[in-house]
Amino acid sequence: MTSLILRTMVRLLLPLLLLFSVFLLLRGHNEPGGGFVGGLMAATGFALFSIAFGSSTARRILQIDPLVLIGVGLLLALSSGLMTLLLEQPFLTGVWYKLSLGALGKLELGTPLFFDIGVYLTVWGVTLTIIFALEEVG
Amino acid sequence: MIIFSVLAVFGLAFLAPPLCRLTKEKSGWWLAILPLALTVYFLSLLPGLARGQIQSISYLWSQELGLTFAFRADGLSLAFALLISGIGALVAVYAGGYFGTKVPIGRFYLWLFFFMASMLGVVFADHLILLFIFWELTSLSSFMLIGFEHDREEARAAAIQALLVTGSGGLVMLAGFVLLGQVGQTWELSTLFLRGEGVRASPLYLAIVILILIGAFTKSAQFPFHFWLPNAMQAPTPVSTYLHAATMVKAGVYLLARLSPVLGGSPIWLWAVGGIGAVTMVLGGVLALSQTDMKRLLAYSTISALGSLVMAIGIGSETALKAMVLFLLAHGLYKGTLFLVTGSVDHECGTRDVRELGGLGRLMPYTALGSTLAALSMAGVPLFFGFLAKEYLYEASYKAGALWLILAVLGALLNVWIALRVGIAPFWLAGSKEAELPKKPHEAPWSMTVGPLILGGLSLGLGAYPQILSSVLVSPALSAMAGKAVEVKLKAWHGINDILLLSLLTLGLGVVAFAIRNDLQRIAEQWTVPWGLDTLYRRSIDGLFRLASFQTRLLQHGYLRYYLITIVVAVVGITAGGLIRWGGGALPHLSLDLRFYELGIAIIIVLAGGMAILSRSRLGAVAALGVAGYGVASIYLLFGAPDLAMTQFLIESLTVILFVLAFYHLPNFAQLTPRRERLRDVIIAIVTGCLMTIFVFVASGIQIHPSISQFFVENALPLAHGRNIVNVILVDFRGLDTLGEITVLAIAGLGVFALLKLRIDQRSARAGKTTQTGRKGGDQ
Amino acid sequence: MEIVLPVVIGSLYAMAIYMLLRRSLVKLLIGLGLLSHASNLLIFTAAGLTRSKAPVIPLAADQLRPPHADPLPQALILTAIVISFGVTAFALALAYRAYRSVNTDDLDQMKTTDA
Amino acid sequence: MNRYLILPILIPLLTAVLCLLLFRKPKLQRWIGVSGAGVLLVVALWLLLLVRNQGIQAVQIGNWPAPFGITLVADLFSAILIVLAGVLGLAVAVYSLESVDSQRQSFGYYPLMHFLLMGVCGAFLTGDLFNLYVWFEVMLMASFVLLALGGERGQMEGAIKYVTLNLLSSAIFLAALGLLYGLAGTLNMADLARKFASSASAPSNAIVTALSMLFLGAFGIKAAIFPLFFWLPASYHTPPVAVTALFSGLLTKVGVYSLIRVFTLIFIQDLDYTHTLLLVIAGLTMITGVLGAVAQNEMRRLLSFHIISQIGYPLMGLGIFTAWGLAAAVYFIFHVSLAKSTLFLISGVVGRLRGTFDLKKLGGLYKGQGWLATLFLVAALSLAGLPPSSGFFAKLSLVQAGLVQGQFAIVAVSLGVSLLTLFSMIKIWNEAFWKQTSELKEESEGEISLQKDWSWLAPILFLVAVILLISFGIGPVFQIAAQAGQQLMSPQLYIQAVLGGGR
Repeated sequence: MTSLILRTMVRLLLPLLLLFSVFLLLRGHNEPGGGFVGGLMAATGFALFSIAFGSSTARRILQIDPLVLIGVGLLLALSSGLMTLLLEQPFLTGVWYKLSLGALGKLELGTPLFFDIGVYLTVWGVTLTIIFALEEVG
Repeated sequence: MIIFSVLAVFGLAFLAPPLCRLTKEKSGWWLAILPLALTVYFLSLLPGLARGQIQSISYLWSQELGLTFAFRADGLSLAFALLISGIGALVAVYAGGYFGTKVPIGRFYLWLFFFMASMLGVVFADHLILLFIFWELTSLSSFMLIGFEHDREEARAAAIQALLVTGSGGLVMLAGFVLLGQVGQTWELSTLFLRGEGVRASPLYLAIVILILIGAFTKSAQFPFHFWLPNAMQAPTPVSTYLHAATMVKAGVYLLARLSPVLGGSPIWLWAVGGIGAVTMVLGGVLALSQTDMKRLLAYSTISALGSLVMAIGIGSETALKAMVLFLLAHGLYKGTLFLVTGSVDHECGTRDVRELGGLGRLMPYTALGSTLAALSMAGVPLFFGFLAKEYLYEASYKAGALWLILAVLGALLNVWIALRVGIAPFWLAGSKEAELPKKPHEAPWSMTVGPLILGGLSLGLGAYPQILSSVLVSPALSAMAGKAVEVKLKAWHGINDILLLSLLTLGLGVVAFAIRNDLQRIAEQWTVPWGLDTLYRRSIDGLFRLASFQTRLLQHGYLRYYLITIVVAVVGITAGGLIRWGGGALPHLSLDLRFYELGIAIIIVLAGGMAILSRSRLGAVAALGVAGYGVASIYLLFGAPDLAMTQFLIESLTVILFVLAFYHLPNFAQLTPRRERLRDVIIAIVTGCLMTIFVFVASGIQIHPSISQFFVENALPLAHGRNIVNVILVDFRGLDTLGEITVLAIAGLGVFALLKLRIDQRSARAGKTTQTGRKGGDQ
Repeated sequence: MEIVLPVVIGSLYAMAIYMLLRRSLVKLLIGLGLLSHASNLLIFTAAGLTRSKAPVIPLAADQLRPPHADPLPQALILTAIVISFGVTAFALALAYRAYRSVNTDDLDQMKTTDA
Repeated sequence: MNRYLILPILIPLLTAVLCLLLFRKPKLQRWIGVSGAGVLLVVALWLLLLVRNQGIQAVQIGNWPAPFGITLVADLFSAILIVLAGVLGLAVAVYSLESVDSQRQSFGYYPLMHFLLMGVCGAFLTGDLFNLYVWFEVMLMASFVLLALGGERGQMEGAIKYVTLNLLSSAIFLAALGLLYGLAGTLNMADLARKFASSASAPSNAIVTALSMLFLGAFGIKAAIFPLFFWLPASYHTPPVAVTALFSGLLTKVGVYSLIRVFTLIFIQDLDYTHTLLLVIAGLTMITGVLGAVAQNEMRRLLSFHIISQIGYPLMGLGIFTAWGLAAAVYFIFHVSLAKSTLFLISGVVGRLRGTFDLKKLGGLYKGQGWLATLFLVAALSLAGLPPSSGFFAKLSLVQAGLVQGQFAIVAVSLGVSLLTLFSMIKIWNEAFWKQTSELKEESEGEISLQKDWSWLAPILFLVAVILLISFGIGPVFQIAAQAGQQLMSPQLYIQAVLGGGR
């Protein structure tokens, strides 16, 4: 399992996959992609890494306990809905702000985006939790 | 006030345990105060009753269910209430002496007064459902009291039997009550009385009568439900006295009397009620012939007496009802006495076997006096209350027909015999083996003689001066049953006539029968059939257990695949049933537009699935499953669902990784099922598959309504600021789904983590407080 | 394809049911996997197939012109896929743990908890 | 106010998320868990009052108009069941403090419990069929983990059956949803009801009826009806008693809720077929369940089989299909969940006192544990339907409803089954409380006291108090149930609350 080639490849692949996962997450609202796919992609990166280097190394690189990642993700998704409840709107009503970025055009930021980030983190955390746990029983 | 009398006794019941701790051995006397006061109160209502004042009160309980707290105290109710509170007070005193302080007497009084309150509720309730509530509570308290000595298995079994018999009767009766309420448009008894005509004309009348009779008959131990009563003699004697002689078993009688203005007066009523009553009356006496235990003898005579009461209600003439009221009171007095006496004898001598007892008159003079008075009343000796009641019963039967009269005489004759055997012989005949009694007998304590003396005295006093009862109690009670005002005059002595001669003849024959008691007993023992109703009851309980465990082994056998087969077959069955009703209808138009690469993917999916089934290795099967998943993803891609395809590809890959990680530890496949089973499974699978195929054809071909999707397409960009409509649906239009979905994922993650990491340390769990977990499964 | 896919779905269901009825725990898991493929494909097909572009509004346009695929069932299936992923992962862990405590893969040996 | 309809879903979620974030601090989780359950109960009562005073409430999540977004709807039936979830949640949360071991508690017991409550409340509230599927999965997943948490052999064996059969149910549900969407193009329940009612023609009715059978199968498995109940007796007695009590009170009830919801609102095209079938199933469920119970000698297994048998009663109300029958069903569900959970909690105390659940080995509890005996008696007699308990009124109203409609057979069955229920309750009483036993003396822990063991006894007292409340307060309580029944029989009210009147 722990062949040199795999290790080297994974070491290169991990940052790439992470970057790609963020890209998928961010473009998801307008093109195929989104929090799920992004989260899965990020997790796949770490899964490969942990197969190559062992789960303890992967955990060390990750720094944060994947269980907490789940909690944070859920909390983020939840609070994007809660915000609107405070604004006297039904739960999960989308609220949008337009940011002007000068020459770059304008960026639309909305609560659904936060929601999607929450999804991303949860999916990531869950997948990692499962993979680490399965690996560590062996 | 009436409602408070009931509530007060309930209150007393719950206060009894602490009060008993407070008053110790004197608790019987203290606790009797309330029932005594109630007796006085009920007596004070009688003059008003004679003037036609009937107390009643009603509170709304549930509008929707039609429930009211309606209470009413007319003559019939008060006749019963006096028995309940009066005898109740004496039994409370008696029990104090009977139990001493050895047993948890607080609990005894709890259930005794709980019973008293419920019984008062039964007779005062002016609402059928309210009556039913109290009725079932009497069954419950009877259960607790019969099983009071619950360390003995016989006591427990008897308690359960009594509860099951009366409980099942009660359930049947409930159905009858509900129907009666529907036919009569009300459950209020005082209103129902006015609608008797309509009820009797209803097509449901027969059903109502049968259902209600079953309830009344089980409670009042009528044939063929009589068998529980002798077994209930496992109860302590104060309980037998109170519940199973004086009051509870008369609840059925009360109900019949109460409903006779509504339901009575038809041939069915005469033959069902009168007939069963007469049969029970004779049967009870006959069954007593072979008994030697005082309590069982009395129990059978109670069955017989209850039969007489029921027969009188069935006959239903004014004389018959008059006889019923008198007999009710007389029986309560003398039977209560005799039971108490039995308890004293048992208490002092250590046995209740009439063959062993004798010559107790000198040793227990007060007990003997009470017993003698009661026995004479029971035998129907002139000037005693029992005589008066029997006179009227004879008169009523005489008017009803020769058959009734013969049966009545036969029943009375047998009761003379029992009275002599239980009430007279142990005291006044020489005991054969006095020295061998388990205990050296002496007079019972004062608390245990006061009851028999008072009740025995009343048996004589009321028989000699019945006038004091006639206008204040008997007339109102009779009026309540007849549904109109009835005036009654009672006399102790009717002069010499046919009926008196018949009474004397009965007495004489009874004495003769007593003289040859040993021969009678031998004959009766030979008659005893090997299987009685009691045996039938036991067999059906056994049968129930056998059926239950057979069914459970059949259904809950533990084989997962048979569970799955059952479920799949059931669901496919009902669904196919629905499809067959549809019958094909307009089959959708099928488009034959097909491209070769699509067909290729379809074939790959099916082949991969087949590989997954047939593969001998785990990894091969998993790989095949993954290929099928990729195939599905390709279909998504071809038909305009890139998001789906992307997710499916990723998930499929991850799943394969997970499978590999987990399968690393799992064993390889083994062929475990024989060929025939596999064939059966193939058939089930193919049928299910066909059903689903048809369903998909139909659903994709028929569209009852167009999809709502256009809304999403139109509003995704302007309102939800997104171009990827699927993603917009996920995070915005149907964001709640997604929230739920990531929650599922989170739980799954937590679950995998906990499942793989948590290992309950068996020893520490066992030693600690947790012994909860599945022992049987967990230990091996 | 409207003819072929229902048959594919039916076959997937049949194969899934057949696998569920085996005595081996591992085969049961594979059956569950096939079952979820079948269900997802069923939703996709029953909603109506469109061999056309994805429901994504092109950057240049203001709205999506038909024909396009129905986005709603896609969203539903996506949810279902993710849920079944979680479920499958849990079922795997359960199977592993069950195998460890019962020491067999044979479901017929796991019936001590029934009546 | 309507926007707060989401609270019964959010509060458990928030509680669970907080517990997750504090995963390494199980002590803190316990108190968060209990308080979360308390808040849920308060909100549930508020919701019930709101719906009672102002009729059916609906909120469009995300502010998207129905039927396009997801609608949450609270009619009286939903609100009553949410109150039930609140009551049981609080009782079990407190009961778990001591009765669930610290190892389970530090592996996510409390967050899982709240995830379960979230799923249950979501299922009761949602007005969208696919969303119902999602809540089902939330609830199921949480129950899977709770059931298996601990990993003992018995738990594993039970969990495999539970998981497999429930996943089959989910698959059927999902297939039915896909087909339904294909036919009707919508998933909003009110919209479905309206569309099916407006397009009533014989062929489309027939195909919808056939489809409804798939829903019957899917929900029927969850509700544990005959012959789909096998997962329940195989698994319910394996986890800690607190978990079983929660499951017994809520899980099958979600199945029954869904059956009642769809078979009063959507699938009312062919009553002769669907509702007659429901009556037949109701009778068979009652009988097989109670016979299963009679055959048992283990307290928790016996009680588990009763869950099945008691599911038949609300189905009977649904099959009768009158406002009265449904009112009776609503009242029955509330009552039976309370009674059954109480009995399970009591069985936990019994198990702790005697170290076993085997009736053959138990005994002597009446003498030593008078209070426990009293509490048991109230709950057991209520389950058996002895008056004046809640069970009696539940049975009375069902019998009335059945007799008015001339459904004599099912009434007879229901009465017979309630006798057998009484019989098996008496069996527990006889064996565990009355009988004297010489065995297991040294393993028993002696007295249980309210001061020392309040977390064991207080929840039982609380539930018994609620049972007594709905028994003696039958007047106002049944009034609400009757209104709920009327609402269920008037789908147009529901449809209007969801679709009519705009946002």
